[in-house]
Amino acid sequence: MSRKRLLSITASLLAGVLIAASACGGTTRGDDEGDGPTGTGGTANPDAEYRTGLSFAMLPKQVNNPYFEASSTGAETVAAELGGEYEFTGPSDASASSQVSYIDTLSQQATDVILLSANDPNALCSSLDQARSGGSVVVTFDSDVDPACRDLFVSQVDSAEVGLALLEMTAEQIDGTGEIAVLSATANATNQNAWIDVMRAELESNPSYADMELVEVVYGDDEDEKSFSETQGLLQAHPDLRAIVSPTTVGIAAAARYLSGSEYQGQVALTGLGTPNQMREFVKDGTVTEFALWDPTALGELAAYTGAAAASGIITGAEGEVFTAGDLGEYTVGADGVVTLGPPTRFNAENIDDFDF
Amino acid sequence: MTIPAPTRTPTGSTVLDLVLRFRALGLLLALAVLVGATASVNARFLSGQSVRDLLFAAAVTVLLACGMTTVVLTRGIDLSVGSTLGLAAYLTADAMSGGVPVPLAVLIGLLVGLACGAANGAIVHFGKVPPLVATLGTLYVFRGIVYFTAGGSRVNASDLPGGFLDFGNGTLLGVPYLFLIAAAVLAVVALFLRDYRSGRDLYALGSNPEAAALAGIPAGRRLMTAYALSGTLAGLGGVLYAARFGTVDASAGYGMELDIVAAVVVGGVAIFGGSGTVLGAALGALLLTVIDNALPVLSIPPFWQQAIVGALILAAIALDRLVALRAARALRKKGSHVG
Amino acid sequence: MSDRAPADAAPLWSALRRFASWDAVIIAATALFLVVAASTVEHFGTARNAGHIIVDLAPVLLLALVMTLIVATGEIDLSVASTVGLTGAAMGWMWNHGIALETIMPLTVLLGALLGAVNGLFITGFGLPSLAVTIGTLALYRGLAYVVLGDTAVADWPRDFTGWTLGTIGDTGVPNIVVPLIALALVVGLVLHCTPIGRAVYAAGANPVAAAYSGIAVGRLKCWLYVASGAMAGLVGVFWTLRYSSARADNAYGLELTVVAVVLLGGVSIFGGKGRLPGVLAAVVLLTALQNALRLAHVSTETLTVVTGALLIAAVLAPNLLTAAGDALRSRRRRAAASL
Amino acid sequence: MSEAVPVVALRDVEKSFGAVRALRGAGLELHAGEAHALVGENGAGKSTLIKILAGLYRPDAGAIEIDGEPVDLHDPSAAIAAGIAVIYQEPALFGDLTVAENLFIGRQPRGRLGRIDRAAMDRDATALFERLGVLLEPDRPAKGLSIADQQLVEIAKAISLDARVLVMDEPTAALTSREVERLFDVVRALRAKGTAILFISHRFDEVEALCQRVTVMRDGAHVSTDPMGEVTVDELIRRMVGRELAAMFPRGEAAPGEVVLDVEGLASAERCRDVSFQVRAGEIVALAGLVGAGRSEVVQAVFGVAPREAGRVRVLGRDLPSGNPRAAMRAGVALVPEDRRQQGLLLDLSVMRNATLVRRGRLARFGFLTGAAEQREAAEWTGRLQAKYGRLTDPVATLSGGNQQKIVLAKWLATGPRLLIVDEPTRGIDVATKAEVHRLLSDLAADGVAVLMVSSELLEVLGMADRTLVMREGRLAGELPRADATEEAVMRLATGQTAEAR
Repeated sequence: MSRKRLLSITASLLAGVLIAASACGGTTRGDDEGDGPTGTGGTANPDAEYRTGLSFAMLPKQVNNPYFEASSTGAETVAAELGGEYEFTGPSDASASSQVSYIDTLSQQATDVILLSANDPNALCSSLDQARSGGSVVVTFDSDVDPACRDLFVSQVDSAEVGLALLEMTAEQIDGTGEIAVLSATANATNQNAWIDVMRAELESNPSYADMELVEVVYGDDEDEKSFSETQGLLQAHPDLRAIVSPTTVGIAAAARYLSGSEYQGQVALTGLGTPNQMREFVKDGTVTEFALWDPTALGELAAYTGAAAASGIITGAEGEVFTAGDLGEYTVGADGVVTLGPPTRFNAENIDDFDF
Repeated sequence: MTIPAPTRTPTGSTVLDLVLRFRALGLLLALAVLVGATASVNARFLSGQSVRDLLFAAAVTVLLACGMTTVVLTRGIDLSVGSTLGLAAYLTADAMSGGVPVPLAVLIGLLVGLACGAANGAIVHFGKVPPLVATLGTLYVFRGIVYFTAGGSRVNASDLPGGFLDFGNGTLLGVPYLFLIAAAVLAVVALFLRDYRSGRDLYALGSNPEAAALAGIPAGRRLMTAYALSGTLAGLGGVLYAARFGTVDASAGYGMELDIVAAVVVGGVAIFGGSGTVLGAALGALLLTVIDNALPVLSIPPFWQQAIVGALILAAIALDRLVALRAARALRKKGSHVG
Repeated sequence: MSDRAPADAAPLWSALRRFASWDAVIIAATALFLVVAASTVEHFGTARNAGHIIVDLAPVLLLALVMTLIVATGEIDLSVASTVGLTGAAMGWMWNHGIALETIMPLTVLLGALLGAVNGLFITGFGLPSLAVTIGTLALYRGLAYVVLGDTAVADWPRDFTGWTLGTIGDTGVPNIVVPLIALALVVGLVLHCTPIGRAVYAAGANPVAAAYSGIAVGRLKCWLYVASGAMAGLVGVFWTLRYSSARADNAYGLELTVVAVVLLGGVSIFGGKGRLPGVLAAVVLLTALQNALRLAHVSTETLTVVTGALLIAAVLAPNLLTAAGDALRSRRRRAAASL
Repeated sequence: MSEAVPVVALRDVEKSFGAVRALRGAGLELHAGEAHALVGENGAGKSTLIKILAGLYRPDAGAIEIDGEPVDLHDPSAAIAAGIAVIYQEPALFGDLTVAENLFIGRQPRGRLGRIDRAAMDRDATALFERLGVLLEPDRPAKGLSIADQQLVEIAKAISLDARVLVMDEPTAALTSREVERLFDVVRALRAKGTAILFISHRFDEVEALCQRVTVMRDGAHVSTDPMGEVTVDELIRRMVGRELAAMFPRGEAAPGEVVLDVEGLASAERCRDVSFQVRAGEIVALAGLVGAGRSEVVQAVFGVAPREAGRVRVLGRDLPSGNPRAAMRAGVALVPEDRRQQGLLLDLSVMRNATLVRRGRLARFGFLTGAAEQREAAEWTGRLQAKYGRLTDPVATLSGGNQQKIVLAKWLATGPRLLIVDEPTRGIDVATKAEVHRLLSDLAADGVAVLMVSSELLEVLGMADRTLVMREGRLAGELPRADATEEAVMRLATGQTAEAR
């Protein structure tokens, strides 16, 4: 009886709202082309020295992740070198809302340089704006936010370059023919999607890849177990699969572990981005021929230098500015305030023992 | 006065049997339909490798579902299993990578699980804290401890003894060792719950706690047993997790508790205690695992997986309710009666 | 037979317990914590930080308002965070389909109410345990959120709206969100403590059978509470989406545990019939401020996890231990008195 | 025989619950091979005494001796170990377990490897049931058994313990006379083998048929112990009540007015069928019958807390909808339910909240309740009923049974009912309050309120009712006007036996 009433109330409310809205019009998508704060403004003084005593904070996607631990080591070294303070802090779950609280805290503490790997390109913007208006320099690394919300982005590699390198390695391993699939992290991870887009475009346009087909993209959410079972699913769904490309360290390790214990070992090629320490075993047992990665420690170092440079007024984030990042050498700021670390390193049976990270 | 010889009408036992069998049958049917449908889309779903994968994946869930069942039977719930598994997995793997011999490291995992379970039991029984609250609290606490000990480090497969990993990925006549272990545990727990006095006491406690007190059933000891068993099995699950995946970090088993509760509920164990079997719970776990594995094969977006699990839980409890009402009506209609 | 036993052994004890009700304890603890933290933790006591704390606690506080009523009737709603996720996702979907935001917001709240009604129907209509039902809808609603939005995010929300969620009232530095928070807390507080509905809520929780014998339609009451819970989750869905200007399927993931934790920490009995809103409000402030202070003091996240869990257990354990100690004391005195 | 050391003795036992003193110097001696009756009004402390024997409660003072040695029965398993088996008034079975398992829980026969031998268990159960002359399948679940069957399972369970002391707390309240007969045969056999029996019953014919010795309790204290043959039933009743019967049942002549309640062809949930009767203004009508005969189901269906499957209920000429207590309340019906703790009160909430619960809507101003209005109302009605409590804000659980019952009455009388239904109005309350409640019901009837009373206490039925309706197995078995209502007549209708069968 009451349920019937509930239903009718609900229905009439719904109808009312709909009518009202269609009659009056309102704020719809595209009404508001936001123009947020852009750039730090001011002019760069390329000859300035790095300021000492800067406070650095690195905020990873989540703590308890070896990849970010490695980046942190790099950034910490730089901070010490420049005589600054350093903190590594962040949530234990990889969610944007938890990161917001940490950004608020850092801006509260008036941290000079915030090094951030973002869980969401947009959700952090308002907090970042607040931090920047409070005088903090925000440098994103590994995973970017909307360019309007940060000063600079330190990209591990050029998106196009990674995508191309991934395809090249894959093609080499399967002689340029057959079905391939991608095991990614989360579907809205900015960097992953950029690489996948490059791969798609290249597969369409480059005649040497004409016989390769990207049949599916699955997401392991950067969780070990999920990546593992997604690999399983891929192999079952696509019996003719020749190769799996996993441009994420968690994914490639899980996939390698699955392949090495299955009948597909050696039948299905696996490549992507992984750390030498995690992949060493699988390269040695023949599951994996070759994979690539940049050095996360160097990435952390470069991010710290970039942040310090911006905080010291050496750069402002405008295209074409040049600064020196210690032993890493000289870097140039690209379009949209992007600084790129360099081409990825490829690891295979011959060189893998030379690396330890 | 002459008493007529008792004539046995078939109702009593057969009604009960039918209900129970119907429940298990329903699950088996759902499993069969799902496997059939998936296999018809892609025959490889029934290939040796695929079935092996399924059994690998089901092993840990089945183990934890066994423990959860014993707790749920007593009107309890153990939300801390995921965290316990994570703690045990990490400490075991860490011990091995530090050179502790495998048997000792496995023992460490089991003992960690036992300790976690005993802590839950003590808070529930001696502290009189409702199980939901107590184990929700320890879910946080145990996970926090894993974070503390693990920090950002991770134990990689290459740090673990090869024999341990081979065991984790090995099979006997095509059946994974891990699944054999889970099946053995399932058999032992099923036997314990069905054929041993203390096992039956768990049903009694969940069915009517006041009557259990009158009958002199040692509630404290039994509750401790149930929670300790759940903890120990979560610990064992942690060891198997480490063996299977090789890579263990602080997030191992994160969020797993809901899957296990779902498996148990779908398997027909009443959330308010007193009825259900581990076999049902294991079938529930198997069903959920099969769904997990079938979705990619059926090319259903993985996003549907969680929604399907949710719908399944609702369907299962609604169905149980319906069956229980029917059975109650059937039972009430027949009395005993004195001739 | 005299109807009251001769002056019981511990009048002092009972007086103490009257004053030391759990919500008084938690309010005092919260006040004490705020004072201590403000004087010892750098940056904690600033107006800006207070603003951060308030904006941070808003979702938990809103959800806890209705959760308090639901737990007071002896039920639970574990699906609230998933409802926030699903309503947020639906909001993103509608936005993508060109519907006006002014229409979307009420529709989103309405959708939340509908989702709550589904819970209510399963629980009161079919007589199923709320724990099991809402674990089911927890998975179902989160799953549907992923179905609606996949792994994509809808982020192009108009700045007028997103700005409001973080803005302040004029130059006062008081966040805008304070106004609806206080208004809603007042409404719920009044309903719970000063209306016949509130009395019915406690009665339904304290003893549903006796409540039904007193002419209270327990099922209908609970059903409406779930509708209210869903609508509130819809409202939080709107707030969350605009605040982070991001509608995503994983919005508010796992938040239900925090909400349940603050309600229990605030002194509401998980068995129903007991607990007051001020205690819950204090618990929300305590937990959020504690997290904030620990972050400011550079204490690791791990500590936070452990502290949350331990507080939750302690909130229930401590009164139990006190009661047990009191009973032991009383019966020892009585035995001693009897043996004289 | 009584010179021998008693198997069990309770000496000067005291026990309080919060403010309530349930036992104040109770004593009892049970001897081997002797059946000992314990009689007393509801609320005299018999059940508390039994729970102490069962190890459920620990006495605040006094001693428990077994074979002359003091013992501490700290929990039920200690009592079971000491050889004490108890049949409780209210059966407490495990609904999910089979009947046989209910009998043997914790001591199931075991086979190889300590596994439970189900075949042996079912065999033993069947043998037990045969001894009791009952047809119950051992392997059916206990869920869904009738109250009588549940009670039989409890009896079988206690007997199977082969205890030295068998305590029976009103075991026959739900049983037919034939079942009672069988039970007594078995108990006599046990007694002959040397078991000490403690038997509690409201039926003096049963007490006389079974027991050799009788102890009277009143208000938590021991009154007297005598060999059965040496006291008359009238004397026992006088000692139980402790005052003149006339003072207990102050019922004058009734002058029935218009029909207030008119029930036709009522049926509800398979527990009562085809029940039709009327209650007029100013009269007290009693519903009598065995426990489980469907009396409570009838009044619950009338009030609407249980849905009715058929039939019509009219109050003052207006039809009441099914399953809607609010409509019944609006029509002027009030129900003081059978189980005070489960159905009548919110034990953890205050006296005030309980007393004003049903009037909360009326007391609100502009939808808001100020404490003052509730306080005034609660103080007024609890005052009228002379309920004793510390503060209005004390939890109602701290009150004695009698005062709790007054709070329930106050809560309903405040609504100014035209029809007052009272279900077991004096269960578990002391004698003085009992008399007060009886006077109150009389006064209400004199004021023109129609009263429908369900009671298991025959004395109360006979003393209070203008008419008595007797129920058996869900149906009305007959109606007795005040003049014809005797103990025998009521029991005959209730058990469905001819006079000579007893």
